[in-house]
Amino acid sequence: VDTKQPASDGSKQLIMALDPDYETFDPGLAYEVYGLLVLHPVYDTLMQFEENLDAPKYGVAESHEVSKDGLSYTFKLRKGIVFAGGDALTAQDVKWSVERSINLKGNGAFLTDGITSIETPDANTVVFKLKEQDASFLTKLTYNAFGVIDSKLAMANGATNAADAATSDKAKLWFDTHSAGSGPYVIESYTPKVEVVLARNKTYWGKAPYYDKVILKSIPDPGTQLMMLQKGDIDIAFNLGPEHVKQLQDKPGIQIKKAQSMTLTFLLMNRDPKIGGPIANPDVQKAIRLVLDYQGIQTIAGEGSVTPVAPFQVGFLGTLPPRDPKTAQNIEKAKELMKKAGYEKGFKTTLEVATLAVEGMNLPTLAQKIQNDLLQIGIETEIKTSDIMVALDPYRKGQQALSLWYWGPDYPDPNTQLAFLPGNSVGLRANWTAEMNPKLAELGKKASVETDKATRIKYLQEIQAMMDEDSAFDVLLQHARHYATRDNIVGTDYIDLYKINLKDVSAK
Amino acid sequence: MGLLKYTARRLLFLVFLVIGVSLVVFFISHSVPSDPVLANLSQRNIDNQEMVEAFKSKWGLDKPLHTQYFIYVGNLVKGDMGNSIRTQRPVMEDLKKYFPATLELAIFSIIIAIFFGMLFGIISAIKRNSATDQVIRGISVLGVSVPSFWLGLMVLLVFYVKLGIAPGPGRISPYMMPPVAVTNFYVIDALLAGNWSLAWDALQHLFLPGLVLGSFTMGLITRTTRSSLLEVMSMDFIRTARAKGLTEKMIIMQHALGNALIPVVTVIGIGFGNLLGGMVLVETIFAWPGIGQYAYKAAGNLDFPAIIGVSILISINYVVINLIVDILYGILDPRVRYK
Amino acid sequence: MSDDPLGYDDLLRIENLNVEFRTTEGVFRAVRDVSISIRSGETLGIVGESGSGKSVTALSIMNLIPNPPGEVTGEIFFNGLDLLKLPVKEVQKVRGNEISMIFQEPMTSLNPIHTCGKQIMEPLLLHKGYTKKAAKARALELLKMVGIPLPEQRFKEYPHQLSGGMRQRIMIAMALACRPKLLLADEPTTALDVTIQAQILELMKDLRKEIDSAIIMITHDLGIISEMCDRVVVMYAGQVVESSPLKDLLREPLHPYTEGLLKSIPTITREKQRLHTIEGTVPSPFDMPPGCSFQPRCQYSTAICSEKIPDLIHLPDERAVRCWRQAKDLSKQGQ
Amino acid sequence: MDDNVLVQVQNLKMYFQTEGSYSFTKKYIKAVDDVSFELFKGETFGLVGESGCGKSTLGRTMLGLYKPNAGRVIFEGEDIFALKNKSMKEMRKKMQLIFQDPSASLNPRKTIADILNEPFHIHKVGTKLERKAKINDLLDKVGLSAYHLSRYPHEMSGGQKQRVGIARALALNPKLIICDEPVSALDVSIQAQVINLLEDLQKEYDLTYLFISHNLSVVHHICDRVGVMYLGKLVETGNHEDIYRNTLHPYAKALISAIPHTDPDNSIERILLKGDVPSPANPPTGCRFHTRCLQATDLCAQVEPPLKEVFAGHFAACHQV
Amino acid sequence: MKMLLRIMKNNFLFSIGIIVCTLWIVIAIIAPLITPYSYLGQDLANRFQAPSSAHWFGTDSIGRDVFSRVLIGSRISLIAGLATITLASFIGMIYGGIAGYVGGLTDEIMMRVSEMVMAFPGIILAMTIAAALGPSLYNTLLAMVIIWWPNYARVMRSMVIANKENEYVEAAKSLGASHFRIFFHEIMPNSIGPVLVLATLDFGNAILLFSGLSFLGLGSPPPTPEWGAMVADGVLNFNYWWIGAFPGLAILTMAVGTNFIGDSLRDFLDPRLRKEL
Ligand SMILES: Nc1ncnc2c1ncn2[C@@H]1O[C@H](COP(=O)(O)OP(=O)(O)OP(=O)(O)O)[C@@H](O)[C@H]1O
Ligand SMILES: Nc1ncnc2c1ncn2[C@@H]1O[C@H](COP(=O)(O)OP(=O)(O)OP(=O)(O)O)[C@@H](O)[C@H]1O
Ligand SMILES: [Mg+2]
Ligand SMILES: [Mg+2]
Repeated sequence: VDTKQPASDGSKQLIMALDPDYETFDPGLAYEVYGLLVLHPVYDTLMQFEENLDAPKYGVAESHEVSKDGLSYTFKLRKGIVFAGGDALTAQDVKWSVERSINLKGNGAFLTDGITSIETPDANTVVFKLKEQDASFLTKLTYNAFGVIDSKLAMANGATNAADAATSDKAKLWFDTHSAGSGPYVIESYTPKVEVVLARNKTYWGKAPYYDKVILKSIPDPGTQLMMLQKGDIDIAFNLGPEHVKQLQDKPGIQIKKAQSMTLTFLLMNRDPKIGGPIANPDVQKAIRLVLDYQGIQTIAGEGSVTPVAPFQVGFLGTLPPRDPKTAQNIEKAKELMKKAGYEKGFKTTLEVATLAVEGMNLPTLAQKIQNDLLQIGIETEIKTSDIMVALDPYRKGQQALSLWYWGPDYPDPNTQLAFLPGNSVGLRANWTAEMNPKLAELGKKASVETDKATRIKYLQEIQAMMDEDSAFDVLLQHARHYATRDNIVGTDYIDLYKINLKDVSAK
Repeated sequence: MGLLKYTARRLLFLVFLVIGVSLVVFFISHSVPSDPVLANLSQRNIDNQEMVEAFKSKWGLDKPLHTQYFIYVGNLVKGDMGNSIRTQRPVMEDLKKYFPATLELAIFSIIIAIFFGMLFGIISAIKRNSATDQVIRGISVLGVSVPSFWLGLMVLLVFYVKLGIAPGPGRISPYMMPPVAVTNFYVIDALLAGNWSLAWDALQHLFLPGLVLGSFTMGLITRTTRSSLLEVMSMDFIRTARAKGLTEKMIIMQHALGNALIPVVTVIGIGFGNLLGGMVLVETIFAWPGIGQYAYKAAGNLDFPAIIGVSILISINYVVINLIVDILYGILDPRVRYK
Repeated sequence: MSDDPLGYDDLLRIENLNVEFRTTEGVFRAVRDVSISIRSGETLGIVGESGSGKSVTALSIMNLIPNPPGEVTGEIFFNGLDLLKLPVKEVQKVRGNEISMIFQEPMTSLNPIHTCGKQIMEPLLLHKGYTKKAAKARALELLKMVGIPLPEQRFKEYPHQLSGGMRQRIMIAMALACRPKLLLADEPTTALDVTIQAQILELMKDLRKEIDSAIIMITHDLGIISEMCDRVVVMYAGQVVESSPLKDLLREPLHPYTEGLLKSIPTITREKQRLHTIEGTVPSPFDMPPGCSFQPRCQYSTAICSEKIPDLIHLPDERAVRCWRQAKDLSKQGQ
Repeated sequence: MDDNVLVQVQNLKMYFQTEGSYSFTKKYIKAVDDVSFELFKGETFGLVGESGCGKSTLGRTMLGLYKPNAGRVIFEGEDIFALKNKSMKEMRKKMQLIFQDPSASLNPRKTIADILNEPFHIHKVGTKLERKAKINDLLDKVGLSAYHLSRYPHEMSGGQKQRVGIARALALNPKLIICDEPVSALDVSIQAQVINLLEDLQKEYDLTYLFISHNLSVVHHICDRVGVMYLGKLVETGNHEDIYRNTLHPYAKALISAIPHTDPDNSIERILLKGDVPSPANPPTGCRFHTRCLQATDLCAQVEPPLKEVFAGHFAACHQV
Repeated sequence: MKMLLRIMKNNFLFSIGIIVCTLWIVIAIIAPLITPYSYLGQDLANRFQAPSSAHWFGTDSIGRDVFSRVLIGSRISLIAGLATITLASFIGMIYGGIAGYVGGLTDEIMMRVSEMVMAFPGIILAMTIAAALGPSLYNTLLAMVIIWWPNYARVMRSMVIANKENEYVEAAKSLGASHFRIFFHEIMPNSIGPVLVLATLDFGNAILLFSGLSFLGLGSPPPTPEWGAMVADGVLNFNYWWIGAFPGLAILTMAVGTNFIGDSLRDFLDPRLRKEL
């Protein structure tokens, strides 16, 4: 049944339901998971991904050069690009936009950290000077922090790239409901918690998108999204859990989409005995890795989810094949390890978990499964749930003994995952210091600056193998992303960075 | 006591209330183990001391507590509730956006609740102890007993999914465009814009959540109307009216109902207050972009400017509703008017 | 009506009225075999202790006993119609029109949310088909008649703005609005202060001359009866125990209860002496003695008194009494 | 001071505030306004007047239940308002109160035994046995039986309840009993029983009564001396004979003439007063009665007449006498 | 007891209430003995089973028996309702009692404060407390008590104010009774009736609020079988209607039961409406 009615004026419109986390569409400030879904089709960037996250392609840049020392990137811009507002896009706009992002000090500003200066030798050339080599610089350029803003229009509405922009910039509210980009769409309206409406940019320089309008509806509840899709009220239901998708099987008029998400769910096990108690014992941690029923865990997370051996996502450069859930569990060996650690009789501890759903899977539900599994080696856990914002505090301060967390990459490059290594930011959340595994720490440092692809892969794989043996983390899941569309919609393939590349979506 | 004086006193209380409510939230906000800095900065930025400082100074978190409070109150007097940490928009703006949605739903459901509640209550009182009475009392008790979040789920499942006779969640159908914002009440705005189909659509969308939200209040009103009417019917002046030769219908309509309404008004006031409180649950189920969801998110994020904002708004609302109830009292009951 | 057995030209005749109430404690008879009649223009007083069934009798006449819990049997003839058998519609036409009633509690018997004027106009609009304007004129006239100063202003006021005496005047005005043939006044002055009570009593006396309706005056104050009434009915525990013309009753009470009552009231005309008392209390309605209900308190009680309920014996001079002593006297005289 | 005087009331004023304590405009109800009189040992002093004229307030203030705005109450030579808590508690034993509404004056949740035990309990008098004996004695005095002890107030008739109230008042052997309309709520036939009981008890215990009533016949019957109150003021006092046979104040005259009486031959010319009693919150100037008085002059509207002794022991507050 | 039977005979709804409540109380007491499965037992092979003879109410997202969880859940709901009402009415009674008895400025201030608490949006308060202190049964109960006590304070105060004017209080005063004695012996016993009625009436409401809060994830942590949390689980697994429907029905029946009782009881205790029973 397709009850969906066409727009009153006969124009083509796409309606997508999602549970978004965006609060602002100021490209200098936005750094939410769903930010780029909206901003990518609105603000062009120098580089952008297409289809997959292998390697960035050119966006408004048409070529680039890297200096020998790797510290200077020179981009040539495509000619003849005009902003939706009518102004021509120049190198000056690029410089202004990036400087504004730097000075606004928004959540995504760390992506610009390595930049020392931006130069514009002419209207079509931009030169970025970096502090140190950065293998992921081109990838970072795909973010909205580097989105090119129509600086004239923006300044007319109170924006500034001045050093004190964090306090003197007055354009945030304007950016929420207007746009100043050169992408295929412009923001037509934004009603927080209700919808964002994107309208076709008639002067777009590239291939014109299929839809005249894209409406992104905020429907936080997956059940509701499911209902609306079944009723034909929407074209895409984007936040379905594995269970919802199952219910859609064999439903006419609907196609189910599955993809590998880059989001990980993992167990943190503190290495500090003062905090973790028995948990801090590496043997106990290994025993825990062995006793968990990964197959059951994957059942809960839904079809398509996998369990990487270490915190490196399948799909990234050099990631090892995931665990085989059928053989990964070894209760006997786990018991032995417990005995070795002196906890043959087990012990009691708390399992902390934030109340939220990751890719449609409810974390507390998973926690109950873990609780159940740990009982087999005598570890009795009491689940402590708290709101994510409350749980973040002890997590970031490294005060949780045993906790369940999720992780999404900051940018699509394995380097972002090195944070899990001992001595690095996430490693330290488990009080896993570099001294505890100096070899691993050392290897991590090497991998982060290595630019040769083969060597990088070698280092990365070595790291993963070592982490399978000794790690303060146990990666439970790399999630699958489940969503569904009306079956006449095409071009909705998942790209982790953008979720869906809206400008490519069309209907049969 | 004159009405004016009374109103003045109430308004004075409002000031007291606003100060109290903001103080309480402020107190809670600084006794909590977690920190808005951590809650709102990205993982990367937390490790960056400079970013943390910048964030703190931007939101005034680096100043002593009492200074923060005085700054807040100072701004509040000027109508500035500060910016929400989470949405980064002025709280005032957010409230202006979300509150009308909530209010529209609340008003709609209170109208339903009043209409059916009083109707049922009157029937039940007239036919007291009959089967009809028992059925109505049963319904009214069901109304006050049913968990709204569950009822919401069930009615959506039945009327929207299974039967397809009711529209789905949200304020309007997904393919419709919201009307030009004037009052931010969609039905009214759509009518103002002359867009009949949109107005009808918006009205339809009010129905299920309105019913779910109003079920409690309706039960309360039914119950109160019934007992209040019964009580009034046993009063001396009703006997006088009978002795004058009035028919039962005239007695109920002209003599009993007016008096019976007086306690009902109080209950309507309480009910309306409850509606706003119960919003969180219903809005979650019906994807209603109102103050309830906003508050829920704000509380989760420890977004204190927003929490204080919502709390003050709802408290003010409570006082205003009480004021209206009291004024209605005066209209309904001449004894209050002249006291 | 002229073929009345007692030879009265009765306006109202109550015969064998019984009222039962079903309560959680059980069923009790609040009024037992009450027969009363009243002629046009006559003022009849009903006295008796609290709970003796005075109000219930009056309410029965108006057909105002709530059912449930009340159950009324017997006959009440008014203008030849049995009010108890009349359909509700017909009764409503009589109420407030030909028979009207003034209640004991002036404070609560007026609707607090309507103006006094409106409440007085109501029966006029309802029964007499007055226009609003005419009704208002008549209402103002009535207000003047019951001695309310500034009637124009009082007309617009609400009951709570008036004193108790004023409210009772409003009640009276309301009752008189349709010039009823029978006025039931249920303790109209009990709740009022002495000086106000005097005003109301005087007012009623004056009005009696003017409107020439029959009045049933219910009270427990013999003083009021003696000022107002032509004939008196004494009730005790739901029964009529004595019925006599006023003067006869005061001079020579026939029933021991009436006698005790008269003697136990302190008066300022009598010299200060120890008060006569009727020992004991009124029996509970659930626990009525088998014979005469006054027997446990009666100084003359004999064996038969506690066995059989005496009948109401009709004596000459329109007197009647329910007492074995009188029955014996009577039979002695007969011998 | 006269040895025969038990209580002396001097210039007693008791005002009730009617608007909230934080209101700018304070308003008062002058319930008792400058009242002075004395009670002699063993006498019954009747207090009459219309509803709201301050009779109950006067009685309660005399017991120290309210703190007066001005004036003194001297009981056996002691100013009761100057007493400390402890001595006040002792003083309470000597003065008791009987109420109008026998149902309202008994705690519905207590048995009669509890109620009668309370005075002993509060003042820690006697052992259990002594108390029991005393209570039985009291019951006997007021004409109740021991089996009533286990009952609750609602299980008793009005007259019986009033007897319980009287027994409670007698428990601590008081010298003064203030009877606040003790028979108004009772049926005529019961009224006489209670009045007789009160008279008997007075003789037996040498009690002094302040007898409040608006039933002038009852007051006439029971009282030795009578005071007539109007709007918080005492307008006439004197002994029984003076008040009823030689009435001075026009208000008192009207009151007495208003009593309906059962004697059909004896019809007194009734004096009908105009209008209602004015509100005590806003009493008329000058003589408070002048608005309803048939003999009022300009003087009456302006100057308040003092209570003066017209004849020996017979006081009246009227410009006309 | 006799009275109970008499009321039951005459009042259909009241009887239903009594029966339903008794049933729930019995279930709560013997729940562990009658549950067919452990309420914690996971069976991932049998997740999302529709109601059947093996699983009367079906199974949930990790294969636990919904029926067993609903039965055990009755304990938490009953305890939460009872604890909230008891504590709130206790606090409210003392607070309102003092305000009413002392009167004057004290009363004014105390009442304004309680009014402020009432004006404060309860659910936001609860959410903030839960966010700040972490969700747990105790914190949720704490929040509920904070939300609830002013109702009782108000009723208690008005009762005390009405009762302190009673003549029997004056009688006790004139006997020289202390404030303490007057308050606790004379006024309190006569004032708590309506408070208790309110408490009975409120019991259902407390259960509702509690389940609402646990629906929002503010109750005790999993795997505690709280009805509200179970409904929330049902919302997440929308098309497996039984996961949410049965716990919801449980809340409904328990609330209906207590409300039927409360409703009839109030009518019964109201002397004006009493005769109808
Ligand atoms: N609606 C009713 N339901 C039950 N009992 C009633 C009802 N109305 C009156 N009664 C009872 O009927 C009896 C007679 O009452 P009635 O009102 O006639 O007394 P009364 O003589 O008027 O007394 P009073 O002087 O107190 O007015 C009383 O015992 C009373 O309780
Ligand atoms: N506690 C109080 N607070 C405020 N006003 C009061 C209080 N007690 C009495 N009053 C007022 O004081 C005045 C005198 O009251 P009081 O009870 O003394 O009169 P009374 O002569 O005993 O009347 P009644 O005959 O009706 O008992 C009345 O206007 C009354 O309203
Ligand atoms: Mg009566
Ligand atoms: Mg008094």
